Amino acid sequence: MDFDFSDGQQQLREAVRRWVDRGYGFERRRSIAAAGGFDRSAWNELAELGLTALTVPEAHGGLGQGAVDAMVTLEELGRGIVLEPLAQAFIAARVLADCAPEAVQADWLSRIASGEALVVLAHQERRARYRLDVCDTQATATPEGHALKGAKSLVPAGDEADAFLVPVLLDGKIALFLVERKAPGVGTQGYGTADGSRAAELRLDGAPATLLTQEGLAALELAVDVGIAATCAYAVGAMEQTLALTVDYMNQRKQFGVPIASFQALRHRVADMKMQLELARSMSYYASLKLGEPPAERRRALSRAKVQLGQSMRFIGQQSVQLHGGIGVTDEYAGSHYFKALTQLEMCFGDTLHHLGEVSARMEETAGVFA
Amino acid sequence: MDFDFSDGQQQLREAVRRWVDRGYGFERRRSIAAAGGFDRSAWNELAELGLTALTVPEAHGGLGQGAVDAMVTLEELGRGIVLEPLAQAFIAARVLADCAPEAVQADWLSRIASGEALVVLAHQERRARYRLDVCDTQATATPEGHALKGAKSLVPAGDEADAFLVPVLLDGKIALFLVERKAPGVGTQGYGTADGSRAAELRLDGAPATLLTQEGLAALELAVDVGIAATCAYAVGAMEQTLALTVDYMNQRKQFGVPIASFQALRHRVADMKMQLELARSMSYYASLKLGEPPAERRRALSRAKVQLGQSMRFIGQQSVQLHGGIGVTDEYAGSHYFKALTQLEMCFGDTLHHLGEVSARMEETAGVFA
Amino acid sequence: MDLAFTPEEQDFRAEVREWVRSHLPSEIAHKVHNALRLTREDMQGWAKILGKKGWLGYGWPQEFGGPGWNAVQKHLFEEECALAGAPRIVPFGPVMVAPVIMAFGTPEQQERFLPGIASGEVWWSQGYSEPGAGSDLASLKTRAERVGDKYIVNGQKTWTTLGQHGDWMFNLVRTSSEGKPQTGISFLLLDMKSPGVTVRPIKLLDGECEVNEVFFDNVEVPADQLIGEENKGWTYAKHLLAHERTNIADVNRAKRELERLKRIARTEGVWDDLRFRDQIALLEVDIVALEMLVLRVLSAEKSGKNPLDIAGLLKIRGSEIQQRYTELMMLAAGPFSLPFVQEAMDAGWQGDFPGGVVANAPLAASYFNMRKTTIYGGSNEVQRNIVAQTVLG
Amino acid sequence: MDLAFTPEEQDFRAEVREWVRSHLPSEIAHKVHNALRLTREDMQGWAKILGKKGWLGYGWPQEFGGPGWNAVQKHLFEEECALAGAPRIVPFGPVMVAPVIMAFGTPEQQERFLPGIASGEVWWSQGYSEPGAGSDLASLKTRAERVGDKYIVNGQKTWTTLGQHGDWMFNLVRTSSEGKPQTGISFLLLDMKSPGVTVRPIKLLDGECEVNEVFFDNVEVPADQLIGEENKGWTYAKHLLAHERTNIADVNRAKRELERLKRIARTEGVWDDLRFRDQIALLEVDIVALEMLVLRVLSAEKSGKNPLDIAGLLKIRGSEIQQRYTELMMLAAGPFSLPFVQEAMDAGWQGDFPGGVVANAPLAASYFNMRKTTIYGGSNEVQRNIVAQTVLG
Repeated sequence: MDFDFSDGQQQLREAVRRWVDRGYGFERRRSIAAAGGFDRSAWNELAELGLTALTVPEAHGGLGQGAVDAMVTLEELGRGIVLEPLAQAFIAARVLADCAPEAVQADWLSRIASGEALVVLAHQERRARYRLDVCDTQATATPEGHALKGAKSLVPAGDEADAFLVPVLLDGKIALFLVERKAPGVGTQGYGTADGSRAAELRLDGAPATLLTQEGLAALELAVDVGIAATCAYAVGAMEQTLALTVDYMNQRKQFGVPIASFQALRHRVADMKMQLELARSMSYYASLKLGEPPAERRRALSRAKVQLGQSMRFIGQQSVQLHGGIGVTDEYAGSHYFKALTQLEMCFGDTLHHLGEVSARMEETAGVFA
Repeated sequence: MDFDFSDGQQQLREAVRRWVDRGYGFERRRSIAAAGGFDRSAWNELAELGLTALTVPEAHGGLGQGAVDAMVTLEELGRGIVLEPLAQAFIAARVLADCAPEAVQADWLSRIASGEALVVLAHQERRARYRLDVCDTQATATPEGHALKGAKSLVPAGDEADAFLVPVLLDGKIALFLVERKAPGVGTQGYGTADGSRAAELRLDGAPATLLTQEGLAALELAVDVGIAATCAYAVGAMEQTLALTVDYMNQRKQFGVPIASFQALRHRVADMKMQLELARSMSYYASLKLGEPPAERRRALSRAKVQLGQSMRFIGQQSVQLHGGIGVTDEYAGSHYFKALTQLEMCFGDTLHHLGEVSARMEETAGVFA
Repeated sequence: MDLAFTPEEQDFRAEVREWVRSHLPSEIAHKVHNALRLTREDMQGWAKILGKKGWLGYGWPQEFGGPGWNAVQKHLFEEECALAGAPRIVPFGPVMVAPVIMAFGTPEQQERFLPGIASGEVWWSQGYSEPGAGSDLASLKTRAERVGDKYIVNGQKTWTTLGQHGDWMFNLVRTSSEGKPQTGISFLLLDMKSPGVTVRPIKLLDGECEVNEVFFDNVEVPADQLIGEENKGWTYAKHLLAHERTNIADVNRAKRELERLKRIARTEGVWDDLRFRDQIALLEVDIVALEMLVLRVLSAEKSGKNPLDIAGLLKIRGSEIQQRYTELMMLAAGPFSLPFVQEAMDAGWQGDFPGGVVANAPLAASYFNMRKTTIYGGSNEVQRNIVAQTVLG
Repeated sequence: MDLAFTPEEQDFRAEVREWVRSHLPSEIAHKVHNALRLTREDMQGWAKILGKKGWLGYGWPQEFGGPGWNAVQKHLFEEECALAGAPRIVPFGPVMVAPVIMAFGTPEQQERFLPGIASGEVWWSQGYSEPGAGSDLASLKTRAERVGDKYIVNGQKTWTTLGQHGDWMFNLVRTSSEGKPQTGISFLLLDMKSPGVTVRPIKLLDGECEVNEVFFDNVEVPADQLIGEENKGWTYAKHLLAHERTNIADVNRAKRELERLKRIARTEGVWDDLRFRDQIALLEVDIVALEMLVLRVLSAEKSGKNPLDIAGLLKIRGSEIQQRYTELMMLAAGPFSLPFVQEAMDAGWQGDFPGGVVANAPLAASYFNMRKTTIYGGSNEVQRNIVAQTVLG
């Protein structure tokens, strides 16, 4: 039992933090958001830092690091609410390495590692909301392999991605496919989202696709769990910075002749924010550390984590705005963007109520990390 | 639309309050609780004040007053957390007057009015929890009428009561019966409850019973709704006194050289208590004013009220103890008894989660008192 | 004690309902019912329709051309407007400055300003908050110096709601720095077209510009635009606050929006999800309880009996409920609330909204926007201070 | 970073588990698992068993006869005791006063007092709070006057937990009224059988007498029972507080009680009620999060790296969770938690408990009792002050 970061992880954290502080300031973020929410050059900078390669196996040109390194990285990106979806690289690396045929791994993993290929999960369907086992997109066999028909929503950076991991019904069961964006029959419609990042609608009309695994639901669950852990880590960084901004403001802002940090009712609110931050951080660790467990235990753990993070994000985001007063609701002030990011993160990969349902359904006689 | 009390209601309130202040002080309450939780002489004093007669129709020797008068009375009894269950007289009066054959009314209502007969609702069964449509007690026809077999729990002042209103299965459907305590086949086991009042287990083993109505479920629902409104009113009085005790204490108690009432975090807690009190009072009015509506609207309204009151009681009770600190958890101090009373009241006639379920199940397109 | 409105009140309601439904342009009602963007023309158009009927100043006494309604009638009018989908009346003219002009203005001022307010022709803004004076309003610094028959105003106001549309503005300005901060404040009416006035819209987190900074650079204000006496402005402002009424709880709008939430929940498939539905049920209870609270205050106002100490609760609870229904609407749509397509918040947009339901377009923005409600008009923290004061002394 | 305990730690746990399970009397475990009343004999009996093994002072260094365990080992010991159903170790002797005697006592004091604490023979009580000094402990008024080689103690302590069983008592007493309130306080050990000591149990809202008032009327205390220097007692008391550890969160007990809650929920038929079950699920998440918080603190203590500023959170969260599980147990049984039959809270009672399930007997009383947890040991309001101070400065 050990929660210390290794020296390598500390160095990784510092490197990422340095890039965020110097290379991805608030003004750059603002201009990327204004230009659509995804910047290929920023993506390339992440790749140059080795981050797209971080969790790709060494055999495929990656650094072969684990979930804690990914977590450290995402905490720092979250601290700067970086718009480019590095979490998707971690999802793709894990899913391809765990579930895809060797040939597909050889074909894609090194390009993911180098940053050349942005491969993203495209699983959201209208009818499914947060359920993973509801899928209307269909695959049919073709002489060359398979062709897909259907639509996916809210695909991260969907019109900038190079390929999609797509769960699809094949013979009545969910399978996982890889589809290239430039393939025939693939259409995207991009747009900005509430937090300033980019997403797209994906339409598949006979698009040729590579079958990754017929155990698509299990692969999708793994992908989403990696995504949940990533969301948790990124959220911890965002919450930490949100609290730091709030504390700074409260110590500067004077009303009635004194800093508002001197009012006990507000101080207690800050204590509650700190509580929520540390509970969230604890459960973010838990989420990343449980990613290697067998599916049943992994899924229960990740849902528990998302319940805690969802509550923490909402509380910290809302209270931060409230404690700032008017300035907290302006576009000009960084804090409001953290609030929006936290709001959106709560709805990523299932919101608090959804995961509470998952926890409830999976509840057993015992509880606790070790029980 | 008018929330003013009539002069008569104001006088009623003052008369009851005077009796509570002078006749039912904390020491008397304590000794009644210690002696078992029900005092016949206190009951007689309520009768002398005309309170047992309050809602009995004039034709049967009562005062023929309505739900608002009952509410005013119970608010004042709640202020003194009076142990004797006057609410049961209001339940019995309404149920008998609305549902019982004329002969039974003539037989019982005047005795209820005079205080001679204490008639209480005995509906709680083990398997039912808060559901009203679950009943295992059975009625069978006998030459003389009916005989009952089964058991009821938590009957208010059950071993002191003169008769019980008992929902029972008759030919597979719930009917409502009246059973006299001294009838053969009736057994009671009395005990004190958490708030110091009295209850009993009731065993029916071939007990002879008078059929009040074959529409027993509707009658039971009416009884419970009258009980909910009574609980709400009583709780408002108890919460008002709880807040008053808290405010007094906070203005007296000094720590760090100043009254604890000067600490902003505690002041805001008091503001939240006031909020909960006034929301509760508003919904208590709503509950009593909706008692005359048709069943569907009445039931939805009473469940809404109980949800609000449940939340308010828990918040005010818990915060009162917390704001008092150590003294708040002592038996010696009146405040802890208010807390216990509020705790028990939340579980009377269905707790907050139960009634939230009822509200949810009855929810329609519109909302609001007038919608 | 009676929940039902009197027959006269019910007749009154029916009359108002009939008139509102037949005069409110359906395009405007459509926008309000779907939280689409309202233009200045929408807001002022409805104001002028009300003005023509004599109902824009619906809280005014008859001597000033108002309908002379009592508290219950005003509530019924507000409720019928809200349920019909009328835009909220922009309060700065008819609700906020007009009562001050009536109470403390000269007959000349009343004659000069009230008709334009009553008709909806003149758009008023409020100049209270400053960058350093929010909850602590008395610390305001905008100065007005008397020079001959004019005041020369210098300084800055902020959070001026819809100030970009304003014709006139009422301001609290500092005319003296002696004594307590409150004592040196005056109440000044100011033509926003005066030289030296600059309005800078502030973009808010929802992407809209609902508030403004207003800068004063040697703005000349004729002295006859001072209300009452110099240095007594704080008193007049308090009078104004005392006249902000039960409508601050906005329960009528909450009822309308609860119905919208239920429609959204059905469309998004969570109406039958017990877990989500419970959230709606809890909100429904909250709204009924708020309505009962409002009705109690109205009843007390109407009868003049049983004065209540609960008006301070209305703003706290009302604002929390506003935030909650926008939050639940957003959560109901979940991921499908996240696309940010500003054009889709305009009526008549014909594009394909991601996920397919254009009604979801404004949900996240509305949630973001509503964070203001617990901050402005006296933050809920300040409101709790006030409530605690009444309870604890 | 690793969630799993090391193989050595797992071996340690297994050894402790084996020993605890074979030495803990089953009647005592039964009482603990069912929240039945524990007698003085139960508590002291278990203490003596631990004492014989050398584990009552489980946090003590080896030089004083303790096992010299590190933070993780102590946690594992606490967890195994809690899950097995052992009574909580009454902390006043081994956990609270012993470290002070070790750090600041003379060798003679150490020799005189530590063995009786380590063996469980001598029951210690804590004399801190006074009627006028709760959260504001420094304002305490109990006086100790030095007369020759004795102190004469006069005054009153209160909230003395289990003081009715106490043999000895450690006290904060005022020996000087000069300077800041903190500076005139001394740390005094006192034989509770001394003439002039009166213990009056305080009945609490659950009907039990868990705390006491202790009165001192000219109690003579030999001067060699003063710890350290006169007027330096506040420093020693702070040292003591700094050594209250992660166990304050009581997460191990929470895990055991969550299992009990689930058993109760099954018996009462609400385990399959989605609405109630969600409440348990939320609590389960809370407990896992608390456990992770505790483990982080333990890890930091063990490695000495990455000092954390989160220990202050443990008491707040732990106490809230204690209150919540007792609340949910009571609500699970609902009306059947309400009969108050004190005898039914004793093991072996053979009566008919109303509603039929005797396991419900202690539920309301436990809920009432647990209200203390957010008040004592520094109220959660005081704890929030402290957390805010670390965050805001």
